[in-house]
Amino acid sequence: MIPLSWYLIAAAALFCIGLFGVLSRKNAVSILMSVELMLNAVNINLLAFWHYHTQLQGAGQITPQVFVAMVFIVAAAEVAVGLALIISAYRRRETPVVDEMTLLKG
Amino acid sequence: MSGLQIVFLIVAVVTLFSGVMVVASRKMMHSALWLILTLLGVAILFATLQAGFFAIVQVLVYIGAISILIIFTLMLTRRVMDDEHPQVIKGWWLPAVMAVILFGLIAGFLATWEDFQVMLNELPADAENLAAFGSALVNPAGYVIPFEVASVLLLAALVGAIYIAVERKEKTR
Amino acid sequence: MLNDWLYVGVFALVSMFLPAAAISIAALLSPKKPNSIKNATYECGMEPVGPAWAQMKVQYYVFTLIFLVFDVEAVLLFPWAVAYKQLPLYAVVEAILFILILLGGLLYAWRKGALEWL
Amino acid sequence: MSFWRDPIIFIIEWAKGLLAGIGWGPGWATIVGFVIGAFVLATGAMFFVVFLIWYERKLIGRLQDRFGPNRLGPWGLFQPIADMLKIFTKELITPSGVDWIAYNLAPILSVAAVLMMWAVTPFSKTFFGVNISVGILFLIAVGGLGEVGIILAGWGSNNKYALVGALRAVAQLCSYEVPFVISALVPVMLTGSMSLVDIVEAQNPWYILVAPAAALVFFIASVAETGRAPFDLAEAESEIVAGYNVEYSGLKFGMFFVGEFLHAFTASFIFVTVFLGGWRGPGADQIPVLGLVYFMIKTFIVYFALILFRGTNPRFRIDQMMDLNWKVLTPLSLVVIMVIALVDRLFASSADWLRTVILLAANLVILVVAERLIRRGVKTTRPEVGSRERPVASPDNLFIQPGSGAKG
Repeated sequence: MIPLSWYLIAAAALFCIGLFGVLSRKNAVSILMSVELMLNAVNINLLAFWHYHTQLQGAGQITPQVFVAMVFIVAAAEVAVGLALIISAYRRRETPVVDEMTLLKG
Repeated sequence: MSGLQIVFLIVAVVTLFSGVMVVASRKMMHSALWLILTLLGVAILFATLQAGFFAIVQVLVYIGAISILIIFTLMLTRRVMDDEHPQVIKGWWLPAVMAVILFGLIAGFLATWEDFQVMLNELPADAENLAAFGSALVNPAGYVIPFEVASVLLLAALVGAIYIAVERKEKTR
Repeated sequence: MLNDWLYVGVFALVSMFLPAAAISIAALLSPKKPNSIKNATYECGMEPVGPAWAQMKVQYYVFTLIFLVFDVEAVLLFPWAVAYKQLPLYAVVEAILFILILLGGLLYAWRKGALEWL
Repeated sequence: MSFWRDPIIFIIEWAKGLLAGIGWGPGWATIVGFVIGAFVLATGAMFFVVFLIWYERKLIGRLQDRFGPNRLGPWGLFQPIADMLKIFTKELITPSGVDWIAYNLAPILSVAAVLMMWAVTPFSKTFFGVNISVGILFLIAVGGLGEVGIILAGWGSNNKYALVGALRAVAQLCSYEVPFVISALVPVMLTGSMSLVDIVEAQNPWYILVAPAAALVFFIASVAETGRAPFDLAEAESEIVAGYNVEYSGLKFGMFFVGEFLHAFTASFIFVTVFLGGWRGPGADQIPVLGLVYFMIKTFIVYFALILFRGTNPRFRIDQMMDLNWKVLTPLSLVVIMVIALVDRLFASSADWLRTVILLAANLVILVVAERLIRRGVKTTRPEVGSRERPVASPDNLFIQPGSGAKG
């Protein structure tokens, strides 16, 4: 059977990869994809702890499941609005690159 | 080392490698395809945790809907396809160092926890009690507020995204 | 329980392997005589012009977006449907409220003209 | 267990005994058993396609007043085998500029996505691949993998037509997944479980009698999911070039068609499983092999209806298809869910037959009202074609045939 630590380490690594992507990528779509990676890492953690708590306290651990479902919903809403914003900005500024979306520099 | 551990290691390595490729690859389309592989790997990790429902939902929502939405956006914003320029900022080493330090901190803190190395045993078949989950979602003493707020959030996302995306068309008409 | 998922995984691998094996056998059996005209991208006989990235309409995005929202909604309703037999009336009404809110979103998209294929 | 009652399980048990006799540990025996079982089931499905092609060509031929294949073997039964041998020896052209992995993965994925649906379907009381607790959701999720395959094909081919075709196909499949998912909620609600085995066991009476409106939506959506006529806009051979599979040749092209034929058959047996009672029938509980026979008979009836649907309907226009989905099927399925949930809860304490009759009546009312509303909507939006004056191509020379109809 698998130790809990393996899941936590894998999730932490995935989260850090996502963080690196958010901080370093130029393209707005890329940044959203990296955010998806981070959310997935969170989900792995939540489900690993769900398994751990079920093992300790028996079946019926609802809270982690609800949290995971909410993460799914938030991810969907975030992607929908975020991508719509990117498309809208692309129409006006002709670029998806975040650094070039400068309104104040003119 | 048991068979399940071998499966886990293979899947985790593939997932993390494709995660790295998502943030490292130059072609935007390739990074979207690597993202699909990462999401699939995460779905398999869910299955090894015996959260079958969420493994399937991961495939259904993330691979079937979100990644397709991302690919469509890539095709709409065509200048993304310029592959000559590097896709990362000039000082990319700074975020990289930060990510590595964060990973070290997380791993270090976790290692001090006494249950860190605990084994996850196989749960009985009814551990993932979907009926209890479903009734908790509509139970006033449970999670009915998040459930309805989720609906409102989805509505807001739908309305907002359509408003933003179809705006131009309305003006020209 | 885990054995079930093992079977699903094995079945997935096998169902990827079978078409791959068939294509590999075909690749061994078939003749290989490529030339530059045969390998050109098909554009109804014309010379290929420009990159293959045609500009696409925002309509594709809008439909996928509505699909995503309703997909997520259905996913939340599935556990409710599993529990449906044991639920009291008010719980059913709550789920109906949930559906009605999203039906409102569909009506908005309809009135906004986002559902028209132009 | 007697052989004649359930030959398949008998053979499986015998094979299991054989595997255990070799002396491997129980873990290895399980895995090897799984691999062999999956191989047999999936290979059976792949070879079944050959028969399906013959059946469909023969039926389409009769529908169009032809004979269909009738030269090779009895009733032309060997024709698809000859075709298969031919397609194996066709050259596999790889156009320049393709993305190698995406281009080659696409046909594999489009077949695999369909084959994987066979893993969870109960073919008889005892004969099924695996009984997972989220079976019906698994079917839908695996369908989504097929969409990824289509996107890979369209993008990997480096071709404008392929890309546009793929976008159209994916937009169609995504759209029709919405009513598909929502109408699949009805059997889950009535059963209280997502496992397909439980859904089949609970069908007393068949769910098509309890919820015909949901069954209708499910059927139309699953036909659209297979991407065949009248929903074959993505590869409308007579209007646009073939769609996302333009750049494929030889067996790679054939694989898309294997996937399509298999998907049509799979869609019909999913419909049978979910709404037509699966293997249920008189005596199927005692003699499981009888259940397999019932299952096949029902599946072939639904498949026949599907081919009839294909052979008799003209192709939709893309805006009509999207309208049908978003303005008819999606609201209809949402209304059906709400009405069934409410009615079933209000009459939960009454007798089973009474509840069934009331649900049936509610469904029929929904269908009638929907039909009226659609009729009104269609009348107001139909453009007037006949009354407008249109330019007529009329050559002003003497070389036209007398009486050809073009008047000055």
